[in-house]
Amino acid sequence: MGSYVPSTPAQRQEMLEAIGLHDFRQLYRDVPEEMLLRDGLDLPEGMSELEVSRTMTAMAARNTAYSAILRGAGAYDHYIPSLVKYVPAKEEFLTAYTPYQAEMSQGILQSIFEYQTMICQLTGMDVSNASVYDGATAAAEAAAMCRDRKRRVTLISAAAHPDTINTVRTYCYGTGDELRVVPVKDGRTDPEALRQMLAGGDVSGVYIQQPNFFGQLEEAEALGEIIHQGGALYILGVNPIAAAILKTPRDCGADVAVGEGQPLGMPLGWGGPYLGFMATVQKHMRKLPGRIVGQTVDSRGQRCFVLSLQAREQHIRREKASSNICSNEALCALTASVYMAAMGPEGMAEAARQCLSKAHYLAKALCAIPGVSLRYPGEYFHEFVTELPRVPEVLEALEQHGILGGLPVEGGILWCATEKVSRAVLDETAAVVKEVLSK
Amino acid sequence: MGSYVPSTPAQRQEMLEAIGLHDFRQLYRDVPEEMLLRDGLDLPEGMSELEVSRTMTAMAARNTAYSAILRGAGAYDHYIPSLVKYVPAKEEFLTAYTPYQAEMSQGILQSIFEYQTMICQLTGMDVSNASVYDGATAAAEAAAMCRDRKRRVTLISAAAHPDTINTVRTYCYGTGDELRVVPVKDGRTDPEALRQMLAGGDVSGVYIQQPNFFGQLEEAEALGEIIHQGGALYILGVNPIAAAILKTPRDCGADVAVGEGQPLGMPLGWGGPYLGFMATVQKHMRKLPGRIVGQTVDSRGQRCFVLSLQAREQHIRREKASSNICSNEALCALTASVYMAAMGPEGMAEAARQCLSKAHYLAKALCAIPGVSLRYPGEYFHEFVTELPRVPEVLEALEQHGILGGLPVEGGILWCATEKVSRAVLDETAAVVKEVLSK
Amino acid sequence: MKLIFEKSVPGRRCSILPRCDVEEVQLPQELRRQEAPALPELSEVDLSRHYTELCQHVHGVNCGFYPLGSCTMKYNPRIDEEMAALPGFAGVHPLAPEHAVAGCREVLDTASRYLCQITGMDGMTFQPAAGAHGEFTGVLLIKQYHDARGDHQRTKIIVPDSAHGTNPATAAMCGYQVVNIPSAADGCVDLEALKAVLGDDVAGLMLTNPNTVGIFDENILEITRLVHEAGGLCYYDGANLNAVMGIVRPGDMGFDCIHMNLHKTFATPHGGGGPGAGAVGCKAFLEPYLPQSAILSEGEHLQVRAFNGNFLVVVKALAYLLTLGREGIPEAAENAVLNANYLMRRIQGTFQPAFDRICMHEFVLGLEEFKKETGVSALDVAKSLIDRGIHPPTMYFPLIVHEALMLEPTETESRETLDQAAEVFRQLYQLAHTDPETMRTAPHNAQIGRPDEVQAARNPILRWQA
Amino acid sequence: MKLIFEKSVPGRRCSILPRCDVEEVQLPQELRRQEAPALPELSEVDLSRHYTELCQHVHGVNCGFYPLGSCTMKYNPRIDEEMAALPGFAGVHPLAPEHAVAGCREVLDTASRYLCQITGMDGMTFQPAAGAHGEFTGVLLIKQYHDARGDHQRTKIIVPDSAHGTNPATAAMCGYQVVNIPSAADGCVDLEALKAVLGDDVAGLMLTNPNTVGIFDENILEITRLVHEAGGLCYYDGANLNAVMGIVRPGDMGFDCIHMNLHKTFATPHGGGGPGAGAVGCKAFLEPYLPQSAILSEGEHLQVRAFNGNFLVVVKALAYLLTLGREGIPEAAENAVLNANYLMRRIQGTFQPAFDRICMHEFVLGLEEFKKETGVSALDVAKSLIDRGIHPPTMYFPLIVHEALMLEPTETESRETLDQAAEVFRQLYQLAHTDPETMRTAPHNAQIGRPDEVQAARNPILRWQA
Repeated sequence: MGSYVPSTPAQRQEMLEAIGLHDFRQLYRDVPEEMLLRDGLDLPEGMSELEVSRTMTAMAARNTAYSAILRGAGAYDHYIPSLVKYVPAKEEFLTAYTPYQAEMSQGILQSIFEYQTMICQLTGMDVSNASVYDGATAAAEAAAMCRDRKRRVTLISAAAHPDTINTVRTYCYGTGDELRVVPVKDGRTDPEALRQMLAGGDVSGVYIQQPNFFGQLEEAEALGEIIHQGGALYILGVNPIAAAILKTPRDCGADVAVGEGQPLGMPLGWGGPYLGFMATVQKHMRKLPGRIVGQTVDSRGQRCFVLSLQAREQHIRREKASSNICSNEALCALTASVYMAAMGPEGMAEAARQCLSKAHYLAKALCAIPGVSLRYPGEYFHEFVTELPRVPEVLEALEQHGILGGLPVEGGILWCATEKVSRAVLDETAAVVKEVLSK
Repeated sequence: MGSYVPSTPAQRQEMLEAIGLHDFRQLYRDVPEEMLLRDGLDLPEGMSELEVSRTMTAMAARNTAYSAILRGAGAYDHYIPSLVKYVPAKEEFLTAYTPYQAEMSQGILQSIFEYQTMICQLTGMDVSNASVYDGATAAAEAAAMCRDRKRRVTLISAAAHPDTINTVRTYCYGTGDELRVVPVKDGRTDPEALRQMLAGGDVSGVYIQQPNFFGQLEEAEALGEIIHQGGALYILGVNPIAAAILKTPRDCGADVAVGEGQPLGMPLGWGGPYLGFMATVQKHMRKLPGRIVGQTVDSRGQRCFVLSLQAREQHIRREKASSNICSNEALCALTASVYMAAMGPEGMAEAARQCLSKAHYLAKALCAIPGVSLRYPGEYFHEFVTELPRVPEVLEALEQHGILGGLPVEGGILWCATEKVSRAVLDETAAVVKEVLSK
Repeated sequence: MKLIFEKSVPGRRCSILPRCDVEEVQLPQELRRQEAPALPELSEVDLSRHYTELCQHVHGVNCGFYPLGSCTMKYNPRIDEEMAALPGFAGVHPLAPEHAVAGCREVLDTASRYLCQITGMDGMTFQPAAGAHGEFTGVLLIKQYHDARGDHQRTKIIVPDSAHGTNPATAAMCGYQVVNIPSAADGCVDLEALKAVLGDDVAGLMLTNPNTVGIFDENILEITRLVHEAGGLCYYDGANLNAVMGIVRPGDMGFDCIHMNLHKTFATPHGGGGPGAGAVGCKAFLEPYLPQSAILSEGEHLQVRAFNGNFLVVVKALAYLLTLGREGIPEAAENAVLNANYLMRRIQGTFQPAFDRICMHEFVLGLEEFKKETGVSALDVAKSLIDRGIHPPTMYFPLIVHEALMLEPTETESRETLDQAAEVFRQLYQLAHTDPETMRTAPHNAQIGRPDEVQAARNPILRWQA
Repeated sequence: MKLIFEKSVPGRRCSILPRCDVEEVQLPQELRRQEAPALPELSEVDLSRHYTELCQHVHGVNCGFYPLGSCTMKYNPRIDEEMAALPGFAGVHPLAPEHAVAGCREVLDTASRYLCQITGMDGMTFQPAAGAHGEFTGVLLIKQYHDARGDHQRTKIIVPDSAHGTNPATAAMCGYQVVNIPSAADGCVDLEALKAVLGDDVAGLMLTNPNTVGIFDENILEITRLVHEAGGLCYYDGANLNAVMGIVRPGDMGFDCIHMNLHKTFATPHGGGGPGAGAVGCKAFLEPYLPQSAILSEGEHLQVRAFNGNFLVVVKALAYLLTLGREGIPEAAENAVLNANYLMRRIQGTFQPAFDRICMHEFVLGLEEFKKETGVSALDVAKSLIDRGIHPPTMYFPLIVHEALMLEPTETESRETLDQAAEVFRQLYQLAHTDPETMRTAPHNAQIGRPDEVQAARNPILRWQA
């Protein structure tokens, strides 16, 4: 029964007559009669707003609500400042299309220009695009960007997120290019193996994730040197919170910096919408896929902003385009901007330091329990893998306390602690684990 | 640690120096030294936004969340359309002050003018003010409006809401006027008693509530005749949802129509903010207290809106004003406008009919249970009182089902059903009551 | 802009409610209204666009500078809104049983503790819905107190002539005769004038300190002492509390009760004219008289509105109080005062402050000389500010200053905003000397020009009609 | 407008996080960045005002008419936003265990059922994040299908020359050679041209129907039959689904797979350029190839992004689907088509439709003659609409019409809005004949005049620098 058609039935009839018709079916006279859906859709009747609200609220209630989340693995439960939720919900931002008409869209264009700048400042790179779909597709787009006629092979670390690896693999499948996976040693990308895999001279780009899927911090600068020595380009996938305190992709020698922007103010949302960010150095500017906003002047000489470098895009290049992306995640980019501006340089760094500190606090508390130990020896940011027995029982017991424990990984658990988790919850977690393991 | 002061400590120091001072304490040199709070406030340190969120979310979680509410008695759980929540949350509306500067406030002024019109259309009256605090104060302000030099006594039906009676009593206490309570017979205002109480010729105004506190529908038109025969003015307090289908206050002969506007889109909110609406006939226009918005033209001849008839108000009349009200509930009035416009005439009437129908369905289902019966014989809208034993056990059992049962009143229960409650919940309620009473 | 009624189309609607799932019941014919109310008929898209259009013609403090004197237009934090919208607060029925509202009680108890500490009072009620409503409640406390003692000859309330209009109106609503006493030139209480009217017919004094011209009355202890000696009580109008919170407490100044505007001092938004919340505090001996809801409590009590007041506004204020805490509260006051002094000093040299001294949280410009010189009035300056995106100051108040403009920047304005505003004032000062006509006809860039208020009052059109 | 960086003040900040409640750990020196990122430093009031200022310079469909052809700018309902913001959806971790996400599963399953019914498909994935991403996914299905059969010689994808630029770009991303075939004059497929390119090297055809000039291709069954006969598959570009949903189904037209733009057809907002969601449906035989998340599933699968896609966008689309239901869905389509025809007819007589016949949900004006007559281009008309509060139509597309303006009013515009828009077009038509210069320099009332796009591309400034 719900409808968003404003014209009343009487008006619709008048409008039909104004175009010389008598009923709606005449509008579809080009459609072969036999194809028309004679019995209508086999779907329930429409609902009023109250029923929709009741139905979907009941669906939401069927999900488990956790009071604390110690799981990361590509999606992170950070505190979202109130303003960060409010600004992108303004219906002007929310309900506009891509800003094709600059004169009617300066607000969006400026917000994207500001986003691009902030991504550059976070990564140390020169140029950012207006976003891509998520971190995994950012990696895939970056791999495509790096490819040239001679070098067609892409390398990816086995310590990258499984979904990133599989997405890059799928994009490579599309273009018929090869993806090879660089093995891991002690939880980090094996530099020797990498060096060997580059030796053939056929590698265009190498994707390394920092921190990696196991939470370990890669020796990103050293890996970069190896990659460049092998004549390939270096794609570094970074966690944007960690980026506030970690050596920048630029300083690590990255040619392209990409990442999953979800930690910058987006809710977990069962996986989306998220935000893929991409930034590169000046010389690869025109290879960067997707929308880019540029500054210019208007007819009155005022500074203003437009969609720029469109000659790269699919609507101009058609089959010669290296990416088909048009819609991206503009509202998520706005969200990320508001988040970064609300946190500021100090707040971003503080969030990162608290993630780091709480993860180490949790690791220490867990490893004090007999039977629990760290799987990998290296430095880590806010995730780490513990070896421990009885993983299902541990997670079940935590769930009873309203806590979503870490992700089970091959007989261990990949834990994550963010600034949002209080010390009390970390202590509670350790106590629960201890109790289960002492049974 | 929270602070909304934007200027940095360095800037503050420069600003102090710019006014010729060195520290903040010098700003307070007029304050006698011995009065200054030497040890500061005995309060906790300030909190960050995350802590405030955590602390207050925990407080909110300490309240019981019911999945259905069958309690009314002055506050009603109606469905609030999504748009009705969104519009008043826009920060332009939310964070403006009273629209003193018409040139910068046309949006608010027009919204109030529209609200005034809708209240007139709902009540059938000629003039509405921009709102007062709530239904109880609306009754008290109306009583003050009706008073003149000779007639100083106000009558109020004993079937009015206890808080309304007590608020009107308090306002009468203020001015030193008398309030007398008209007794109830069979759950409705006793017309004979009313007639007798008017006989002295000292009554200025009579307040009747429709539907009354017990949910019963008063013979509002007949009572109006008695009141006017007694030379008094007739104040009719109406439920604004019921008003969509009930004979209008104007048609019942009311001189002033007032009511609690909460059902028009405001959340229960543990009692506020709510909305008092007040409307009257043309001849009492200049007695109406509070803000009123009027239409006029600007210097360019365009239609525009201003705060009008300000000569009535306290800032002009000072001690000669009959009310001191200035801030009212403008944002709640906007909420009510959006609600009425979203529902429209048909939606308002439909909501009222569903309240009526569901209350009757519930009453029938309850009265089919041995030991349960209606206390009063008259017609009712969406509330009714049942006699039944074991009231505390019944309410406790309903609470176990997530249902807030009706309000206990002298050995019975005052129930309320709105359009928001599904038939399934009504059936469940009857089943629970039956089970408790059959034990 | 079209009115919503002018956009209405018969039969147009939103789909909010489902069909009724129980048997339909009709009202008896004699109780039914003849026709449905003539509310507007619109679709959701019409509504969305209508209210977007309206809100584009509103200036809120979260959108720009709003130095409206005596209104304390400080920034309204977003987290406060988020907390008040929590279903755990917004969905609670006011008559839910006590065990189901432990969280709501905690909100009131905590807010009460903070506000008692800030004001130096012992008890607090949140029932009043606005500042004036709080005044009413406060003066009723005084009345109850005297009545309870059988002290019935006290029929007068003393109010300085610099007071807000609500003070005398409130006293009148409480059945008191208002005794206006003249202020000294600086708006402070004239002690001799006070002494002259004190006696056993005085129920109390209503006072705000700092006063309405933004000056702290140095004699405050003497004033309250004199009133108490005469058997009266002292009521503190909290309108200007933002200047002194965490610095000096009304309770320590000798006041017996106080109202606060949570929507000013404690950052809850004013919604274009409410809802506010007028918390009222008092010393222990007045606590028994604090208002209560009849349906929620036993015994006889005063009551100024239904239930417990504008609870969700208190939630917002509490979020603000928790955020500021022990250091943040005086920090806000100090910076409110600093900002007022800084802006006053920056403007000085063009427009003249009415009082050339350190002010509190607000200051008054007196434009009498300026007007004589240029023919441009305080009103004209105010309207010219609108064209420049600044909400005008309070005009023509207090009455004791001629051609007054009263500015209260609050602590949430940055130095940059104050500098820009000062620059605007400077430009207007010059413009008044070069092109006064432009100012006399301002605003020019606003949605409307000056409205004809006389016509509005003489020929009132208070509702739309088809 | 100032950039946010130009409002930054060193040391200014919001108070978001508490002090750390555990022992602080430092990164080893060699891993640390040298200095904090140079993000802007602002207070909350600065931020609030900055973004308010920005949003005042954006036109969303919920704010006004937005007839941007092929973008289906229909009203975005509020309830959809409310549902997506429910903590029960927004707070769910993508890797929460299966028993904890029953509600999320129900959302996807229900949305899938609705969309399969609407499209005539058997299976559905929500992993693609946008329309072009859906195209990519759909063509990958075709590729997987042929590869699984060992049918490796199919290296070509046929795309009509009237297609959106994403179609050929997508085919290229999937490693296909693009075969462009010319359209007939009405944008429909030229059957002879199609036959000429069909063969055993053809992997498939990408088509939208109704086509990009808003005409339903009567030969659609013949077209898909021919492709299938040649061993190819047919891909339906769902960009124009709004015209026919509930009326005729792509599955019944003979298509094997389809992408939909939930942010167009199913009313989820586009956010100034995303997030969208590009649901992809397919017939049963293609279901095994639908993408899956590696971390969430066993076995080898295609995967086009992490996890399950833009889930919260699907929540919004489902709220919309539940609202419309079996009658509402075709009602929306019919009224979209009615509105396009009505507006076209109202404009006719001034600007000329490129095709004088009943259109589907959108229509194209061809301004070639008009431009010769007046010197005013399609661009000039578009820019003049901005001054009148209407978002311009799509310009210069499809390429087969010269000086094209493509209008798609959608079903959520009222007759009144269409009448007003037609009147604006009439006025502009006249203005072009009386005062073309005004139009050639439009917009005049917008925040900015025409931007210099050449300079932007030639001398790119893509970020702010201090």
